[in-house]
Amino acid sequence: MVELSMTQAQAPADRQTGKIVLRWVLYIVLVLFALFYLLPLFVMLTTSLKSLEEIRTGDLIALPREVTFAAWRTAWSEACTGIQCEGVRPFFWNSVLIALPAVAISTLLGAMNGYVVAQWSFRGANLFFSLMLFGCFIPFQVVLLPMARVLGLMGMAGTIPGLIFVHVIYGLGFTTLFFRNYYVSIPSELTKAAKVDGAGFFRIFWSIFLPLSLPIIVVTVIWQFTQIWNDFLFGVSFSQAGTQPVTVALNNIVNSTTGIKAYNVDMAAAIIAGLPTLLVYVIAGKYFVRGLTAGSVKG
Amino acid sequence: EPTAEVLHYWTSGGEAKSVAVLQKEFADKGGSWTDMPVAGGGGDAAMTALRARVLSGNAPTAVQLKGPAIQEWYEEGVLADITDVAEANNWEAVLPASIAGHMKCEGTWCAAPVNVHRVDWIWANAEVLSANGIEMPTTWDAFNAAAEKLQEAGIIPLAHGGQAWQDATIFEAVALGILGPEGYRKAFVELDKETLTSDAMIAVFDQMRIMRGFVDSNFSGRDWNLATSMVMNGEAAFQIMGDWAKGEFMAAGKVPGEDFLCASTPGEGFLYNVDSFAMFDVDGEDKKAGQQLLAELVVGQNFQKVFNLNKGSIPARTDVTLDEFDSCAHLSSEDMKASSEGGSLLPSYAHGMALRGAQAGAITDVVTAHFNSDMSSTDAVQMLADGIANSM
Amino acid sequence: MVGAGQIRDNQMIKWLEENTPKLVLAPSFIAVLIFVYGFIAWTAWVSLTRSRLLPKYEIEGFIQYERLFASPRWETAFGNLFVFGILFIVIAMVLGLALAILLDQNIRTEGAIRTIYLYPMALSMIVTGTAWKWILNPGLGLEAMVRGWGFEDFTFDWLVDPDRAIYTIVLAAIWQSSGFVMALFLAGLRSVDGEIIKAAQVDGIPTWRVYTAIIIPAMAPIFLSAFIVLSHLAVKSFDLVIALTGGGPGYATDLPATYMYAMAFSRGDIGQAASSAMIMMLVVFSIVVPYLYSELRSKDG
Amino acid sequence: MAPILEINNLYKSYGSIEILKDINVSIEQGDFLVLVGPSGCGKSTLLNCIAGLEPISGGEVHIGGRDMTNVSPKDRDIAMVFQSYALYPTMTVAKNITFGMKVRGVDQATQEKKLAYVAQQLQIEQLLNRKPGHLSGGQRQRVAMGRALVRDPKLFLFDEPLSNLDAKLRVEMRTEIKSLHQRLGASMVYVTHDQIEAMTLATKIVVMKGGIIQQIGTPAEIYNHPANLFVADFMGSPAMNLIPAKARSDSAGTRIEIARKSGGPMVLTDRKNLSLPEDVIIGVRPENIADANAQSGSDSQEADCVIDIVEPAGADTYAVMELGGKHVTARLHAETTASPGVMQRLAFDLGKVSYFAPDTGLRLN
Amino acid sequence: MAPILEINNLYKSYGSIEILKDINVSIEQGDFLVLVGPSGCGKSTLLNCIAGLEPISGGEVHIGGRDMTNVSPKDRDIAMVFQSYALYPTMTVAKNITFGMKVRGVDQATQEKKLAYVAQQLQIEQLLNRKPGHLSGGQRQRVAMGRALVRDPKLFLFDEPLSNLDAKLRVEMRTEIKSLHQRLGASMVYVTHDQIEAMTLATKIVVMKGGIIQQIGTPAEIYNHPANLFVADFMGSPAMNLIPAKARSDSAGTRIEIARKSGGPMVLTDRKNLSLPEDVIIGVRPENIADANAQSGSDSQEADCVIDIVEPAGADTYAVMELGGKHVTARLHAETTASPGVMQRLAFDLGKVSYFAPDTGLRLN
Ligand SMILES: Nc1ncnc2c1ncn2[C@@H]1O[C@H](COP(=O)(O)OP(=O)(O)OP(=O)(O)O)[C@@H](O)[C@H]1O
Ligand SMILES: Nc1ncnc2c1ncn2[C@@H]1O[C@H](COP(=O)(O)OP(=O)(O)OP(=O)(O)O)[C@@H](O)[C@H]1O
Ligand SMILES: [Mg+2]
Ligand SMILES: [Mg+2]
Repeated sequence: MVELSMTQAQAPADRQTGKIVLRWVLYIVLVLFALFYLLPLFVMLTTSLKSLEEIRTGDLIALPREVTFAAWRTAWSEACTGIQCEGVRPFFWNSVLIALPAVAISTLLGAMNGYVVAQWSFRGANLFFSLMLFGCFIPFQVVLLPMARVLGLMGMAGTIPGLIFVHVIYGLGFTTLFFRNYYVSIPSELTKAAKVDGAGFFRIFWSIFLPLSLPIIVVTVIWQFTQIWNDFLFGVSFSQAGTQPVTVALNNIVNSTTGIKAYNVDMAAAIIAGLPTLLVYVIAGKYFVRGLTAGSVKG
Repeated sequence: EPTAEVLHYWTSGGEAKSVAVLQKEFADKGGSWTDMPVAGGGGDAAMTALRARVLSGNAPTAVQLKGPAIQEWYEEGVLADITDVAEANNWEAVLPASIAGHMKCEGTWCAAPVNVHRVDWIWANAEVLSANGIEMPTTWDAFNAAAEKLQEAGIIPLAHGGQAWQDATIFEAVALGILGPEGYRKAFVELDKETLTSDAMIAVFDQMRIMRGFVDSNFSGRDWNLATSMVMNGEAAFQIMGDWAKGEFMAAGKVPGEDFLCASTPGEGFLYNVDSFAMFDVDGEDKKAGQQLLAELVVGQNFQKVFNLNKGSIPARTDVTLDEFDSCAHLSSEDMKASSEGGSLLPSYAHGMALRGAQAGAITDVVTAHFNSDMSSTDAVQMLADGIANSM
Repeated sequence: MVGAGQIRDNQMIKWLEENTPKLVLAPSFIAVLIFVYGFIAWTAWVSLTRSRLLPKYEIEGFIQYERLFASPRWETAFGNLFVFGILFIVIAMVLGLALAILLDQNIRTEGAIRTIYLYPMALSMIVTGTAWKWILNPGLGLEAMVRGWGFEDFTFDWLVDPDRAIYTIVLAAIWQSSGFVMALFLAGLRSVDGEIIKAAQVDGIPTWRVYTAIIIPAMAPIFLSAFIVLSHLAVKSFDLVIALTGGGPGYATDLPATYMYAMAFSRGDIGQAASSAMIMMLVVFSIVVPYLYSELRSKDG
Repeated sequence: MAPILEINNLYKSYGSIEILKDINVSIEQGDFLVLVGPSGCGKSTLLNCIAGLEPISGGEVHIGGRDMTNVSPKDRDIAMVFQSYALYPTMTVAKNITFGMKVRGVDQATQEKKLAYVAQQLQIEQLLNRKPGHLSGGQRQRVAMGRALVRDPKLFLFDEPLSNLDAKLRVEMRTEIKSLHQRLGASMVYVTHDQIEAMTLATKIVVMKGGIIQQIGTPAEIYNHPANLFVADFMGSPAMNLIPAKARSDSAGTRIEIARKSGGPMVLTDRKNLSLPEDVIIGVRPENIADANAQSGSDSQEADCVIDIVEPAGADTYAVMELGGKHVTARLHAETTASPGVMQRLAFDLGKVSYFAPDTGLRLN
Repeated sequence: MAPILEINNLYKSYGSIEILKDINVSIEQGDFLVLVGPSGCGKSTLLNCIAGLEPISGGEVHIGGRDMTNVSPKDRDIAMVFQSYALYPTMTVAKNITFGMKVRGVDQATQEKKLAYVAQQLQIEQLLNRKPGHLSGGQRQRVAMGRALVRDPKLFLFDEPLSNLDAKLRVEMRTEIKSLHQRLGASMVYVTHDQIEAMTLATKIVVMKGGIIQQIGTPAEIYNHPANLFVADFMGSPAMNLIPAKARSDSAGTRIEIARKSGGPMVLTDRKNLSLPEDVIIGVRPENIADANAQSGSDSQEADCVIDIVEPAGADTYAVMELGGKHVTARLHAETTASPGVMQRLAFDLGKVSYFAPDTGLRLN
């Protein structure tokens, strides 16, 4: 573990103060960046706590004169997303049904792919990997129409499995990328030892590699969950009434061109829609652990 | 049992309530309505979804479609024929001819109109105008003069949001005023090359350049409703925007005629933006029945009234009583009748009524590029011609 | 005596075992072939047609590419891709790495700070763009605020300046994704063997050199991940532009992705969209492939 | 019965570097083969090839009579201790050890019994719930051993399994391995740098150098009859003294003349019937040069030498002198009277010397 | 002059487990301190604490007279060879070795000279452009050594630096380290399991057990006068025989009676003036039990024993018998006549025995 400073104590005073100063500078830098990142959230939060009246007349990025949670209530359960005026709440479940399986499947597949490419490489594995990577760049706008066709042919048009399928396909490149690039630095001796122990391909993956992958699983889950949860284009194109994800609802609240704009509700809805993702960040963040490979090999 | 899955992009509170009326009527007649709302980008997102749905063989039963897009979809062979309903309900008689024209595809009826938005409105803060002794302008020169006066008084003459479609909204109002209804039709409906490159068109861009001077420096990217707020707050005097802006004024408790003024933009003519429903070819008797019922209800008297009261627009039917409507709506309705007779009832290009997407887009590109740079008017006209040619 | 069937079974099992890695890759491989490369081929085909609202399949030649390169808007969008892409990738990479390193110094509140750095990803740009728009708007946001503190000459009007607006997109893009890059690097840092770092410390290597000479090189594969993710975001930035500037002022902040979307869906000009997509992919190809080549080759050696 | 392990003409290259060249080894059921050779000579690589962990460039590997050349490691029925341990970092010690059994479907009770037994042998009972990262080097090595010892494979492969253990524990472990070998009749291939280990454990020693096998034989053969200078020099610690000499045969035997730093050459007479070329290198182990009064061999010949260095080492004292232009070490008694710079009478045991050709390095007697 | 390294009352815990307890060590400039102890006793932990790589739970570490307790490793001016090597995986061997110098701003020419020298010493010249991943275990270990040897620090810390080298190379490296120590007067702390290494290199040996120092002394002190049973048992290989006995003092000296498997007890008489309790444990090293005819010590006493096992080991033959209920090993001459089950006359060197109290384990003489 690298530390800029060791534990504090009395000895050479100037050195110690130097370290304490350094530590302070470090914290100040971190906090300044935190402020930078928080600024828009601050604007959104304050706006969501204002009444529409105040927004129309007041300074947009000022603190609310009077705090009201009405917008939050509206966003959650009253805002209109069409003729239905039940807020974003009903759409949450769709998003969950799409995101959870899609994240799980794409992460697992990506982990296996990465594992093969990094640890069971064969002729052509790198080519496969390159093809996969390049696939990350295909613009979703162009896949929309042929994909719609394919989904139609497969009878999955407008269904949640259809959406899961799409998200898995276009998430694979990234999940494979993350895992492969993590697994290449894991000593190959581990695979060797497990082979000698009689473990097969899947056993080694499951018992040895998955437990070693916590940080990268976190990163992958964060990425995939965010991408899928926040996806709008696929969500709007491959859903139908009843399967629309929360982003479509959010969009419907926020994005009507000719309706009255209720910024406070918009902001509240956006924050609400982002909460599950935030939750994932907080929970997953715990597994950013260090030293998983410690003690495995010497060299 | 008639069923309908309706793809539309009316999702804001007022709009949603309006559509809910339709749903209720539909349900009262025994229909079951599945709502498929997709807002965003003035219907772009809905159109994206529509395309995917159509390609996947899972088209919605009814779709909010407007303008030439109806004909485009028809050409793809995916629209249903609702001539039966139209004839049974005598749409021909109750709809203005030019609006009816949008609803027909090669002679058959293929869509049902919901409302008429007027686009060429100019909104003003009554107090600011009277304080500065200014009347609602009726010519662009008058507008320019008023604006200069306001500018001297430290008031922003024109509240504007610098988004391409808002630029286009001003542009078409200016173009209608300067080119006149006939010139507008030639230029933006028929894409007549001569008109597009005429001196009058240069004058239109000149006026745009002048308008640019009346806009505050922070207009870029601003939402239209924030511009409306500026008018409401007295920060700015005028805004050129469709009649949905009225909703913002009303929502803030402002009274038309007292707190704010509405007038058509200088010049003759009426630019409309008509929302309509097109029916897609679907399998299943229930769905077909749903389409018929829906079409009938959409153009029905009651829905047309209730919906437009909510939405700020006016009914597409000319025979709906307007007692409950406000003064601006009355003005709009009268102007519509007049211009319908005078042949100056024209489709808004900025809102996708006049041209197909590619061409309308090409024009908007030039308009917004010109408005946001120091491009000369002649260059702009040249680019306009090139852009349209390139878009074909 | 073993039956012929059993031998066949055994051979089957052996074959299965030997080819498990390939079999595992097979579904992904097929999916990628169809849903990426098949669709790219489809796009290439469509880009040679006059498809409008819906795809058509009669080849018309390179007309769409001619149209594309005649379009001043595409020119802007294409140019912006490079300005935006390079700035965004470089800054986000450096910032992400720096934050990861800072956060790796045994920070007591690491969890909270990490979540703060990450959260921008969680919020949909549809709305966040509005907040940014206000913050960056000279009349409403930072400029007004700083002027309010008495610094009357402070100007920060990039958002409304056609020449500078693209940088505000860069700013917002960095705001949105640098946290993720940080997370990626953090995961990388955490996987570096602690013993090696100890060895370096004993070797008398100053902390910054430990990072630059030992840890960062050991994370080379993670850089590839970060690079691909950032390039992907750069190339596909769509929401961001739409939400923040809508491509404006004028179309000064248009990117190929927004151009393509506009063509495909607003304007019903699918052929045009396809041709722009092909050009975009060509660009990506010419940048990513050499990097990939060097990266993968060094791993084999 | 077919040999348990048979390696025929095995070649192995990494890229263009040839690491193993034409390896031929065969061991019977119950054999204990020890691989020795200088660091980097290819011992670990050979084990890897036997285990099937590295693809080989040529040749064949048969295990238990079956051609295993293309069989995957997990089907070769081997257990291996890696030089670098290769512990599973996320598993506890107990799991590390039982993993192989679990994979093979050994029942829980047996697993626990074997684990308990092995943990006790390895003195790691109190560490069973730790992760490898929290162990000392020697403890890790013992876990690595444990992982192999709980198995019951056709063939054990050990790659320097005791290098990080203290002497006491190493002796115990050596005994344990030996008893495992004898009790189960297990077959083993064992890499070690410890000569005592090699000598006490092996039934057969393979000496390698630069990827080539130098000699295969029993410990005694290797120690007493090294096939060439390399083996002679390599085996035994301190190393065999290799002294250039002139040989002259006559009826009484062979006179061996060795140059001294000062004075005339030292002359020893080997009474065996040898036909040596004139230039030879005579190899004599330090323990075969002793204090004249202590040497009890029958073929002893005494001579006087000036001692340069005296190095006491517990039970013995090493004396270094210069003969034939080389430093020559003698192992004297701990109470020897030898002291630096002083002439000492030493006894050379000619029954135990080897003669080598200086040019080819090959053994001559 | 202040000691180069002084450790006062050092404690170290991992969580609730106390690993090091009240360590006090001090070494002078030029001392060569060897740490020995069973695997897991805390040797590496102690080195880590000296290097500042692990926070300590209590006590102080002074290096070169300065309190370094809270100074970061990079400022302690030490060089260390890790038991697990810890090579920089992305750097070539050459870079691994020169990196520390480069960072210190040593000029290019010096770097190259030192690299060349060290590479030659370590016999890794042809590996300089390889990455660590492509090296054998012993080669890696040599690179790890190289990284330390090019430095010129106040203090060297070596953690089993030669464990994976072959005997020949190990002897060479040992010599190299010794000459480094003598040439530069460098101060070293050295962990090894190799007793010969400990004996030949150390100026001072620290024997540890379970995190507690058992004895500090010169090699001879440790070997000949172990402070307690543990040290006696631990140092020397094969280990010292520790035989329960009865002591009876009278005018002639002390009669030591040792039980035999059959027949009456064996009686030895120590003529030194000792005051021993009745129950003692007598410690005698194998080399101090010899063939009666070969033993030349002055305090020798002869006795007959039945040999159980005979184990030839090159230069010597070990004979194991049962005395006092323990297996007792004697180191006999390679040509001994001893054979299993046969009575043999052996000579015990009583001048070299140690006596311990069975209860406390402490030395009595
Ligand atoms: N990170 C850790 N957490 C808990 N216990 C540890 C940790 N590291 C080492 N230990 C324990 O501390 C004790 C001392 O370990 P250390 O590595 O110092 O032993 P050592 O004397 O070097 O042994 P060896 O000769 O086997 O290398 C061991 O019992 C070990 O299990
Ligand atoms: N992956 C590799 N690529 C290239 N060369 C390698 C690779 N692995 C090992 N070598 C080389 O092959 C030779 C044999 O290595 P091997 O590990 O078999 O040696 P060893 O006999 O086990 O040595 P040691 O006793 O040091 O462990 C060494 O010279 C080494 O440098
Ligand atoms: Mg090896
Ligand atoms: Mg250790």
